[in-house]
This record gives sequence, C-alpha cells and structure tokens, in this order.
Amino acid sequence: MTATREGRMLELRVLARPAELKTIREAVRSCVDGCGCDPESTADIVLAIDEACQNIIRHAYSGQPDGEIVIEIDHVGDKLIFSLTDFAPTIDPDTVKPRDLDDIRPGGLGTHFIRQVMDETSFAQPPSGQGNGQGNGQGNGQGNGQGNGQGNGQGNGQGNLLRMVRRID
Amino acid sequence: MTATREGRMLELRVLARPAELKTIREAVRSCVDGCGCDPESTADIVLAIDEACQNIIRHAYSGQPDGEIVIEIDHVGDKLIFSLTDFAPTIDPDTVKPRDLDDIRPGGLGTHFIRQVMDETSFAQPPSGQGNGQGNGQGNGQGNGQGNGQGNGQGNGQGNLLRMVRRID
Amino acid sequence: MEHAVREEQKTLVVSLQGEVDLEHSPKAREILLDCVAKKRDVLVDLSEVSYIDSSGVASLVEAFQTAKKAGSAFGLVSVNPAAMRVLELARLDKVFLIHATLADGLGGSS
Amino acid sequence: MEHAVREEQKTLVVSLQGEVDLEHSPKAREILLDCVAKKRDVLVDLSEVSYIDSSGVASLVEAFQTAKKAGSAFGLVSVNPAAMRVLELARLDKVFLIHATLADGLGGSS
Ligand SMILES: Nc1ncnc2c1ncn2[C@@H]1O[C@H](COP(=O)(O)OP(=O)(O)O)[C@@H](O)[C@H]1O
Ligand SMILES: Nc1ncnc2c1ncn2[C@@H]1O[C@H](COP(=O)(O)OP(=O)(O)O)[C@@H](O)[C@H]1O
Repeated sequence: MTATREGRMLELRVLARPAELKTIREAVRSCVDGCGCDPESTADIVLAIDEACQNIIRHAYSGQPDGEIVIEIDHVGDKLIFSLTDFAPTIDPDTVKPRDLDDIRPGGLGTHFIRQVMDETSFAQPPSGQGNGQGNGQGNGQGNGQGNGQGNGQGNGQGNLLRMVRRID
Repeated sequence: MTATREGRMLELRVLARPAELKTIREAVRSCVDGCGCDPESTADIVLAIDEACQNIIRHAYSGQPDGEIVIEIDHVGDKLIFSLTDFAPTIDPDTVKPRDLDDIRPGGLGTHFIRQVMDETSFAQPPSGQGNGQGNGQGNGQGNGQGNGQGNGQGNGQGNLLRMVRRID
Repeated sequence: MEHAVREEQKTLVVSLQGEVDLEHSPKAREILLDCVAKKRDVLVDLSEVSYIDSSGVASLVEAFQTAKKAGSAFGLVSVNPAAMRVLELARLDKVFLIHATLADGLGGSS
Repeated sequence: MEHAVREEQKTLVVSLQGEVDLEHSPKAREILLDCVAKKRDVLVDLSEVSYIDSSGVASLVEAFQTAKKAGSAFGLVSVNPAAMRVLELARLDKVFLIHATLADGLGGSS
C-alpha cells in the first residue's frame, strides 16, 4: 500500500484564517497517515504544518483574512515534501527563527517545532516571481506527462514558498 | 474575495475507505465555502461529493480498501468543477442510476442526490487511458504557464473520472 | 455518531447525534432494527444529527418498513434542518411520520 | 474546545477538552488568566486535550508565569500523551509542575 501511494497527495487552497486550521490538519493527517506514517510521526507532522500555516496567518499576512495558503504534499520515495505557498509580501527568511528556549516566555515556539519535526526546511519565492501560478498536468501510465498552466497574478506581493521535507520509512 | 478565488482549489488523494469521508467532507466544505457559496448550497455540494465518493468505495472498488480516490475542485467563472478519479475497472455509466423514488426501499438515493445538486455530471475514463497521471504546472502572473507530469500507472484497470459541475452565484 | 435509547410512555425514543455517514450508519441501522425488533413503537430524535447521508437515510427507511410490517409505529421527531433537507431531497419528508416535538410524537403514536 | 472550571480543596481545577489550537487558544488564555487572577492555586487538567499547538502552549506559559509572580501554585495534571509530546518538543515538560493524577496535584499543591 505504502509503495503505490506516490506522487501528489494533496493540494489544498484555503483562506488564511484560524478557522481553516482544523480542515488543514484533517487533510494532512489523512494524507500522511495514508502514506504509511506511524501515528506519532503523523501527529508531529500535522503539528508542524499547522504551525507553519499559523505563521503565514499571523506574520506573513499579519492577520489580514482574505489571503490564501496553498498546501501541497508530494510523496517521493522515502520523502514527504510539503510546500506551503502564500501571496503575502516576500519575507526575509533570516527573521524566521525560534526564541532561545531557555528564555521561558509565551510565543516563539512554532519554528522550533517545525525544525524538530522536519528534516529540511527552506524558504523561497514561488516559482515565477510575483503572482500565483496554478497549473495542472496529466501523465499516463508509462510515465510521460503533459501539463498546462494558468496564470493568476494577485499583484499584492511576491509571495513565499516554504518547502519542508520529512523522511519516512 | 469570491472573485479572486479562482483556479484549483483542491486536489486530495485519499484511500477509498468510509473513514476518509469525514476528511473529504471537511476539505470540500472549506473550499466551497471559501468560494463564496451560501451555507445551504455548500451543504448540498458536500453531500453530493460524499455520495459520489461512497459509490466509488462501495461499487467501483467493491469495498476493497486499498484503492484511491482523487478529488479535485476547480473554480472557473461562476462554476465549481468537481473531478473524482478512481483507478478501479472502468464502469458502464448506464448502470449508474437512481431507483424509482416511488418504490420506497433502502438504498438507491446517492445518484439521485448527486443529480439534484449538480447542474452537470458525466463519466469518462481518466485522460490517458489506463493508469493515473499526476502533473503539476506553474504559471506566472501574466498568464502563461508550464506544466510537468509524472506517470503513475496502477495497472489494475482503466479508471473512472466523474466530472460534476455546479453553478454558483 | 453518538446515540441514546430511552423509554417514554412505552415508546422507545432513539436519539442519534452527530454524523450519520457511511462509517456510522451500520451502527445506526443496528440500533434502529434492535428497537423495532422489540415490537415497540419507536421515535427517532434527529435534533442533534448534524449530517446524514443516503446510507443513514437507508437505515431509517429499513427500520420504518420493518416496523410497518410488525404493525408498530415508527416516527421521526425534532428533525434538524440539515437532516430535513436530505429527507426532502430523498422525497421522504412525506413518507415518514415527522413530529415537530417529542411531545407531539408521543401524543400521536399513543 | 470545551472547558470546565471547578473547585477542589480550595484549588481551581480547569479542564480543557478537545483541540486547543489558534482558533481556540485565546479562549483558553482568558479562562486560565481569569483563574490565576483570583489568586488561587490552579491545576489544569489536560487529560481530554486531543491537540495543542504553540499558541495553546503559550497560554499555559503565560498563566504559569502570572501565577508565579502572584505567588500561587500552577500545575498540570493528567497530561494526555498527545499534549505531553508537544510539551516535550517545547522543552517545557521540566518547567511546568506536572502531576500524574488530580489527587497528586491536590496533595502536592496543598
Ligand atoms: N511565515 C512567516 N512570515 C513572516 N515571518 C515569520 C513567518 N514565520 C515565522 N516568522 C517570524 O519568526 C518568528 C518566530 O516564529 P515562531 O517560532 O513561530 O513564534 P511566534 O510566531 O510565536 O513568534 C515570528 O515572530 C516571526 O517574526
Ligand atoms: N462509482 C460507481 N461505480 C460503479 N457503479 C456505480 C457507481 N455509482 C453508482 N453506481 C451504480 O448505480 C447504482 C445506484 O447508485 P445509488 O443511487 O448511489 O444507490 P446505491 O449505491 O444505494 O445503490 C448502484 O447500485 C450501482 O450499481
């Protein structure tokens, strides 16, 4: 079962609002669990994605409720690849860091959770600079494929792409 | 808000099992609601997608639990386009019909619900014959795009693509 | 899905709660048929049903028909709007005996 | 998220239930700070918390620190494994006073 479940598992596009987090968690849990992850790893991954989405809601969009987040999950070999895209102004990745954990105070834990759960994390701008590209492609059973894309610029910034990788066995 | 939320809203790939229906309903509800659908229409659409997935679980896969369903939602103009792909043997669309509603008995309601809720429904084989194509494309803000696909044949049948359209205003 | 069965004036009152979907309707079917098998009048309280699909409706239809054959009463009470919409789509809103309140149901089936 | 507050041996016992996520942690924060503001010892029962994120943990930290300044006791009891995992990730499992059972918590904070 695990072996056959490769490729794109999820592409979910939701508004950047706290009320959407439950839907995000359920969809991620279902996909990750379906890839054969053990329950503890699944719970950790669900937490990390929730935290990354929260940061987009609170920091990238500063709570502005009409922004969007696209959550993508790809299962490639022994890796789960999570891509979170937003359309907020591009951030400086160096500002994204956890607090010193010995300095006990509310907040500053989300990026720490993400780094502990994920094997790799990196920020980039979404592929084509400003705007939001959506496309869809089709492949056949022999492995060749075709795709077609539609541009869909939002013009409100250059966006962010947070890519996270978690190895599973 | 409604106007900007166009394009691919969801691609969710899950195992064809009753326990996944709740996740499917939540994801569909969130996407459809986010496209500006009123609560009554959203509830109807969630029901119709649930029923279509149930039919894939019970009839297309005959309850075999390792099959997969891919649920896609695209928002194009005033239409929501729902595409459900399975990898079960290709069915004869003529066998998919509701019971006579005057003949009261358990069962035979799912397709009736789907037809009442959706403006169009049609069955086809997934694009490239047997197997399952997955691709993803990228476009930029100016409207041109590129895509790339990966083949991912399952070899256990030719699959089915149920396409349903619902107009929203 | 949660459920509760209690007796009121010799009628079995079955409350279903939450989501009566394909995952849970086999349980709903079992509960309903168990009650009907006791040859007692049955009222199903759907006030707390937030979601019901065709498989949940099928359980109600099966229990309803079994009760009919046994000569006992079978009614629905306090049907939540979400569930009522589904009964309407199924055109069963005129087939089932539907009571606005439990008191109505108990009065009607006595 | 659901919650309940009750008094046991002069300690306020706050039970949080369900998902303490970004949507619900402002409420959790309010409940916890309200209890702490009463200058009473507080125990937070996390046995029914199925999910907690960094924002929920932040509410606990804030209440804990406020209690400390006020000189009252603040502890966690019956921490569900899912919540304990998150406290461990936050390295707060050695910072909070964590009691296995409510009885332990009431004994310890008396
Ligand atoms: N998606 C993001 N966009 C912009 N800034 C971010 C983002 N994620 C994290 N940050 C920055 O990193 C800091 C640390 O984030 P985090 O560890 O999640 O804790 P908190 O959100 O509680 O401050 C945030 O305060 C913020 O400045
Ligand atoms: N996805 C599907 N694959 C194969 N057969 C289907 C599918 N969907 C529906 N059918 C056929 O259509 C019939 C009517 O379906 P439906 O109205 O949902 O009621 P029920 O599933 O209770 O029979 C089914 O009994 C089945 O024969």
